[in-house]
Amino acid sequence: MTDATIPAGASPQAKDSLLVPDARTRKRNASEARFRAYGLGAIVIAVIMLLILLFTIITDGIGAFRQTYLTIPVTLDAQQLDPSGNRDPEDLKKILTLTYGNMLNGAVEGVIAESGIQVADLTEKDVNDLISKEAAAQLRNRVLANPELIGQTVESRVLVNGRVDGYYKGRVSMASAALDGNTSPQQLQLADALKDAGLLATRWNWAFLSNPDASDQRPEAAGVGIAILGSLYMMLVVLFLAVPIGVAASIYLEEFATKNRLTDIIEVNISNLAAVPSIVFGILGLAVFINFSGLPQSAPIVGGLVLTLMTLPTIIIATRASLKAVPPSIRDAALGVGASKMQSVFHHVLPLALPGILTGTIIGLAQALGETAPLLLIGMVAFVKNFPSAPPEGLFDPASALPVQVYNWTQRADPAFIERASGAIIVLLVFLLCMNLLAIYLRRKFERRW
Amino acid sequence: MPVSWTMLIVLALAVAGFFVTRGRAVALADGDTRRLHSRPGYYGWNAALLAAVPALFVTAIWRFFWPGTSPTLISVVALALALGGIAFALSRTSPAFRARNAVESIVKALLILCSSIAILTTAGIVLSMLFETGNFFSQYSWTEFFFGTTWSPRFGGGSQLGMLPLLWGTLYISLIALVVSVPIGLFAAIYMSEYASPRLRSFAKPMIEVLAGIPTIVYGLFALITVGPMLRDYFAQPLGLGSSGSSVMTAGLVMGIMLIPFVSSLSDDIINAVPQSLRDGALGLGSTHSETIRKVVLPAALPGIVGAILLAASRAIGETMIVVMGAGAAARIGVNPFEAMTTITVKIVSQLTGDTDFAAPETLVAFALGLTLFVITLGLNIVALYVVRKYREQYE
Amino acid sequence: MNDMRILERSVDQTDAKISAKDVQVYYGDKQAIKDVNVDILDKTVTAFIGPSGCGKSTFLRCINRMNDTIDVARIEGSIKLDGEDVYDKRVDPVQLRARVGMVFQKPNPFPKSIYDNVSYGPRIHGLARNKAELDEIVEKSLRGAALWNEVKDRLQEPGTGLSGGQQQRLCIARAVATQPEVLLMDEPCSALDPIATGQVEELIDQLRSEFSVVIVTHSMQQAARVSQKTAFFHLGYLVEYGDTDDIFTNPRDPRTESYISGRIG
Amino acid sequence: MNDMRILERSVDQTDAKISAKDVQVYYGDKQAIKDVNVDILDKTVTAFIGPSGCGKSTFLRCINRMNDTIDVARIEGSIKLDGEDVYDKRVDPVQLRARVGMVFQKPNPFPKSIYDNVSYGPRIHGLARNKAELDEIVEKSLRGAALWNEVKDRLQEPGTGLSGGQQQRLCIARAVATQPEVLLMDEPCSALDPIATGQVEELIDQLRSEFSVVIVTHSMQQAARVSQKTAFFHLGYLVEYGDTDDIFTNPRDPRTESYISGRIG
Amino acid sequence: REQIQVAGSSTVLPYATIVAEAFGENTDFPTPVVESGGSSAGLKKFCEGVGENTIDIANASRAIREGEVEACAAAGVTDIMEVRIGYDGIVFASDINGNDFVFTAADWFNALAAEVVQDGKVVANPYTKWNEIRAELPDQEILAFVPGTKHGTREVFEEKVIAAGCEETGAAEVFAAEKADEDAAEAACMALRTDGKSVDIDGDYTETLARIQSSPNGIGVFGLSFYENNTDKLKVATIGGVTPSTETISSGEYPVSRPLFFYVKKQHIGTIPGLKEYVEFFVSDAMAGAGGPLAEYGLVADPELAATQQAVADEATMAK
Ligand SMILES: Nc1ncnc2c1ncn2[C@@H]1O[C@H](COP(=O)(O)OP(=O)(O)OP(=O)(O)O)[C@@H](O)[C@H]1O
Ligand SMILES: Nc1ncnc2c1ncn2[C@@H]1O[C@H](COP(=O)(O)OP(=O)(O)OP(=O)(O)O)[C@@H](O)[C@H]1O
Ligand SMILES: [Mg+2]
Ligand SMILES: [Mg+2]
Repeated sequence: MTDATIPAGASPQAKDSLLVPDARTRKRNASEARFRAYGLGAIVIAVIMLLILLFTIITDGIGAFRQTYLTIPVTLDAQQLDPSGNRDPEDLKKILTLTYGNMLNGAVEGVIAESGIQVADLTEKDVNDLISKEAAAQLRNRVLANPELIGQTVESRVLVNGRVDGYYKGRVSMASAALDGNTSPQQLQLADALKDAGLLATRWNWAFLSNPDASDQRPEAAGVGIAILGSLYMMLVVLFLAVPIGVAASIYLEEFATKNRLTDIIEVNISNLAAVPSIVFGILGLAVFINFSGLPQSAPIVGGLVLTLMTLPTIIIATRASLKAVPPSIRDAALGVGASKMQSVFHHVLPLALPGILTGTIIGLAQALGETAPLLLIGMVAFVKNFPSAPPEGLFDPASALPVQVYNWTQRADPAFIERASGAIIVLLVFLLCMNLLAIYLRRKFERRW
Repeated sequence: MPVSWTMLIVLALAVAGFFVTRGRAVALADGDTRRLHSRPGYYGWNAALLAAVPALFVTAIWRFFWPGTSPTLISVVALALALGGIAFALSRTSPAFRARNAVESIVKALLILCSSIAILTTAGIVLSMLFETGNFFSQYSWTEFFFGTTWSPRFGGGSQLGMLPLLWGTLYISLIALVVSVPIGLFAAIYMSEYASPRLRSFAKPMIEVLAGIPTIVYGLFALITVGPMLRDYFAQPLGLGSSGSSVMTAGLVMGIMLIPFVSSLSDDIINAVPQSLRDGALGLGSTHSETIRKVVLPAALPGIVGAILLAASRAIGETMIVVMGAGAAARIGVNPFEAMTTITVKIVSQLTGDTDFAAPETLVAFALGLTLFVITLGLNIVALYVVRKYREQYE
Repeated sequence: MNDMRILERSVDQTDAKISAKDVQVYYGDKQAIKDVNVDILDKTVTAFIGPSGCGKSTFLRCINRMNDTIDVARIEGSIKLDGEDVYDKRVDPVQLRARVGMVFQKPNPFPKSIYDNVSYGPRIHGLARNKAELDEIVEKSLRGAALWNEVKDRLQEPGTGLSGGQQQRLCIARAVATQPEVLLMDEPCSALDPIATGQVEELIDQLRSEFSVVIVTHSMQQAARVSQKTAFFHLGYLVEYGDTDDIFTNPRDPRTESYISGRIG
Repeated sequence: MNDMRILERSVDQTDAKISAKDVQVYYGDKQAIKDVNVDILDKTVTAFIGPSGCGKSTFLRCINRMNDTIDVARIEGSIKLDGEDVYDKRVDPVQLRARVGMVFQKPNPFPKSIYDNVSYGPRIHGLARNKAELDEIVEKSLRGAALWNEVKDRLQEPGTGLSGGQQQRLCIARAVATQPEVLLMDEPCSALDPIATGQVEELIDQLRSEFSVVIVTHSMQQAARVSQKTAFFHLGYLVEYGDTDDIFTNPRDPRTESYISGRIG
Repeated sequence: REQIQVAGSSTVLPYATIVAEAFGENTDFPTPVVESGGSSAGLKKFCEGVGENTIDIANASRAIREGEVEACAAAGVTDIMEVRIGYDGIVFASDINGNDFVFTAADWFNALAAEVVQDGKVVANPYTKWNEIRAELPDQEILAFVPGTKHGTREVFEEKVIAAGCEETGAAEVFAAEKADEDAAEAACMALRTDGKSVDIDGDYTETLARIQSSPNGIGVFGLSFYENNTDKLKVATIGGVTPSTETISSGEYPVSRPLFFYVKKQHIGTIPGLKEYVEFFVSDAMAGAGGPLAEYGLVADPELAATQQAVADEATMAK
């Protein structure tokens, strides 16, 4: 080959100034800049998408954390509530919510009359429907818990119905109310009047976080209390099973197993399990945990087990990949000073692989946290009103879960539930964020290049 | 639930066993731990493991396979096993006892046990679907199922349940999802691990991971309300490709977004684990940073990246909500990405949760679909395994 | 403080600490070691010399079974430590490696602090009863490896942030800290300046009074300075083995001679 | 094949190919290089000597800005290549590194085939127009690094499966194949046997006719054999710089003298 | 187990939760757990066997099938009480700001069938706008969101609307003459077009609503209760001149509706506390009656509720 074969200027060695890049370098730098821009672009796209999604969730859901209440005096008429007059709890229980509801309606009418509110064409239905159906139940519980109240007039803060609440959150307008069979402009005017009288206010709503679900007619009373507990219980099960099992399986496969057909089968199996639709894990859970081994329906323990099986492949794949990435010289070094294989893995390799393990865990848990489909078949997509007890027994009590609550609420007819669903998603994301913060901390601690 | 309490008691016993045995080992060595074969902790661990592992294992197996047995009996046996384990460990404790080796073999057995869970799960899945699949094929011709090109279940019987349109939809939608998520995810990973400042990285990575945790129903609604109409109004209709609000493209795009963290986070870890000396080597030869990444770092990280992509593909195949809301429910074979299609997974879910007769082929087909999908992905995974094997580059 | 044990251990020494018989090593199809027979004596420094790629490291790694970690590596023949075959099924390679320590050719400190690097071995083997003893072992080992003065103020900094030669000395200190009976050193001084080299050679000389040391080196001078026995490898064969003085002054094999005189590589 | 170009290139050489002024390097708070001023001449071999940890590698890595990759490293002062400050904002480190090649202290072959390792540089810089030219460059470079005979039959095997010394020669071949103007070699012969060392020294001597070579070495003999200029570093200071002959026969600084005579380390 | 467990149809779910909530509030029993998951899955679980870890009640938006009863019996679930709680009206509704529609079943057949009869010949459905079918209908693209094949509603829709339309238009006779056999003719009557004018919805009514909001041309199929909760967004269409409401449906004027059921495992009465009380509470006039909360929510009360109450009180099981 002769020098003629080398095109002039093509060589980086041509004695050009360092300060002026030559053509080829310019080209390469341009491609470098492009490459970098792609990378940044990718992150920006991902983050923008995240922000869009978060924005919609938060704008839709923040309303769930506020609720409109009416504060009125209610006279607990002893005649109606305790006809026998002996305050016997058994007798008190015989008085149903219907009676309390009427009592509340009377109280509202009383307030209207008292403060002289005038609304044209106001019907009785408008007045009676102003208060949530939940209010009667709450009042009844209050009386049953404290029978002394009977005969007194108590200040009660009661929930107003979902449409009126929606009116103060911008979901309902006078125009839409005119078309709406469940409310009317008159009702909204009444609410406005009550608000002007200082009786009605929209305030921060802790009950959303602590209440159980409510039926379709009471969106204003629905909360995620049980769902939070259920999700928490399930995540505990997943955390305590999936992470150790997943990491253990990866360690065995990556560090100890001789590479033979059996380990190949296991390996293929695991990546295949990752592709199994989540509902199939539900089928498995139903067949194995409930029908075969008799665990209860709707219980977080079963949900946790199913989600564990579902997350395992994710954790294993991530963990194996990061174990693989630890340079062999580290293992050699440990073995060379007389550490056993086990020690070299647990003392040196695992800490170095920890960031990857964390990633797998976070992604796996995130997925498990947001999954509904497998829970459909094991009975956790359910309406549950009673709180489960504390673990470990609580793991066997019926409970719901956050994604289930979201799924249920998005299916409900009353549009007020959409806001609740987004509120539940916010709670779910907060859950996720807490896990992520922990991961950030741990990653900071363990990440290094060598 | 006494069983769960039994487990807690067993664990407590194990902790006690640890300290007792450890103490005994130290005592036997007259306080000079160097005379012991293994570190004193190993003697303790030996006892703890011997106490906990058999007891918990027996409890779990017993409870699992013979759910009817009286919990008291199980508890008694478990506690006896735990105490026996401690006693055995204590009796074996002597300075010459190879405690480390004993502990390591127990741990190794546990590791093996854990990896076999994957096999058990697979077996469980196959078994729990096999019976119903058999029922299905006894009511419906397998040739029509596998080769039929029409999917139209009916309540009154006479359904056509060809899976090809569903398979086509599955592949098509997954492909688009991967076309979106792999480049974005990979570039994001590269940027985070190679270019970004540690601060940006420690902030961007968890941010992107949140994408994986947003419930799919949110993505579904996003597809349905925002992306679908947008694609329809700005692409499909102007291009004359149809006027469907839901399409393969919509579902693929939105699913792609959801899958970004699967590719990016995992790849980022793997890329970050490539030793700096390799980068130095390439930079020292005058490569640009991007050349270094493309030609040295990525090839070295390839097996892990392929794993990440496979994981993303797996999720794409298994996703339901986004497809239901984004791609519609129409089973059809076509190449126009702006048409509605659906996937196997969606149909599994809908047939299982529908109102059809639970013993009729319209419901049972869900099991056959599940099993078929299982076999298909198994095949794909085997191919992937061989490809990765072939191109693997081991550093150092 | 550990003198007692060391004495105990060395009581029943035979002359041949390690004896290799008909050792063959293959990397896949390629044979890297061919028919090697050698006896390595106790309380002796043995130097392995030979051109690059001739199999020195490979043979060294056979002795403490570090080759087990390479998938494609396969070994035939027998290697005995104190009369026991190290490849016997019953042998625990971990115990073997605790007794036969190793310094690798490429420095490979753990991505941990300097202190943790050195104290790792003593910790897992329980060589120290308390922190003070551990500190002492660490200091002694680092002094032995001629690194103490340079790092005494930064024991908590990562071992990977050291210069090349410092890393190599750190690895020597790490190996010495475990107090093995046999120490295999693969080119321990290749990155060291003459003074540090001198100090390490001094360490080797000290170690010799209690252990057996095998050292791979490319420097004839070094081999001549530190070793009593020398083995010359060439293309996988052990060409010649004998007293260092003999080998350097009076090589029997023509290949040895030409290598020593700088004619083959 | 590149002779013409090499001639062209060296036409307008100035005497000082690289000149460093008041260079300070910090790793975090720790200063590793202090006030270094030095002119490195074209067509000359310059040896950097000094005790381990004195900053030789650090200074070397400053010249082609490899220290950019270490987060904690910070540099002050100026280093000029052909009169242009390499730390100027406008300078593209990529172009710089193409002109100033480097062989690292720890061999770091890419996890690719031997062929791909060597052809990597020529490929990214477009030094060959076709496969045949590339083959030729690869062969020539491997021959130069005295590795050709050992690997010619296994060019497609991974570079990571080579012995330590072979890997080091592979890295030398890889650096030479890019045809830099300045070649920085950090202890290139530390893992090589005397013969291979001799061959590499010969290569360095050849290279000198066209480029400038900087070599870090711990072997005074090697420094004396290959270099025309020698710089002695100590505790981060450049203590003495001058003709190799002068330094070794007639050191001006007492520290140099004691290092050469083997008294400080 | 303390609480009653209920599973099944998502159409019955809202009613079941309303009752369960009230039941929990007004009695000492814990609130029953009500799962959704489809009639099929619910009945399947119901038929899994008898015992603590099986459910007590299955909600269904259709009657249990013969085969299912057999499967139940085979697993030991022999005594099943069938309780009809009322009717679910099925309505057609479109965007509130859109055109008014006055449909007949024939319109729907012509709009959505895969093949229609034009001039006595069977042709692939050529209609793209409603007014092409009947001039009185608005000039609007045909786009219908119909329940997917998983939904029980689909069955009702096909039988009571499409098949009825097929008869009405006379297409049924033409198909009967042209097609090979009776089954094929029937199938042709009910086959919906696949060119995108008829969109299957596998999700729920909220999805249908969202689709109408993003494609205001569309007409969706909804349950009456869903429509009644969203009257501010949806405009309901009449069929044969009858506007759907609980009254018109219960009187039978409005043709498209279906009965809703739940099935009780009689063997669990006595072992599961409150089971019988819950069932009685459910069918009581205060709950399922015409003025009760269920009717208020959109359930069409069963005119024969009294008979049902009696059957429940007697614990009458299904005839085998
Ligand atoms: N990445 C780093 N972070 C912190 N300190 C470092 C780093 N690299 C080197 N040092 C320190 O800087 C000083 C000079 O290191 P350098 O690698 O330049 O030495 P050297 O002269 O090349 O020594 P050797 O001959 O042992 O390779 C040493 O004290 C070393 O510990
Ligand atoms: N992991 C491996 N896979 C395949 N071949 C290998 C491997 N390690 C070493 N070899 C080959 O085995 C032969 C002997 O290698 P070894 O590392 O023992 O040489 P060495 O004598 O230590 O050389 P050096 O002085 O260069 O370190 C060489 O040809 C080398 O290429
Ligand atoms: Mg070697
Ligand atoms: Mg150095």
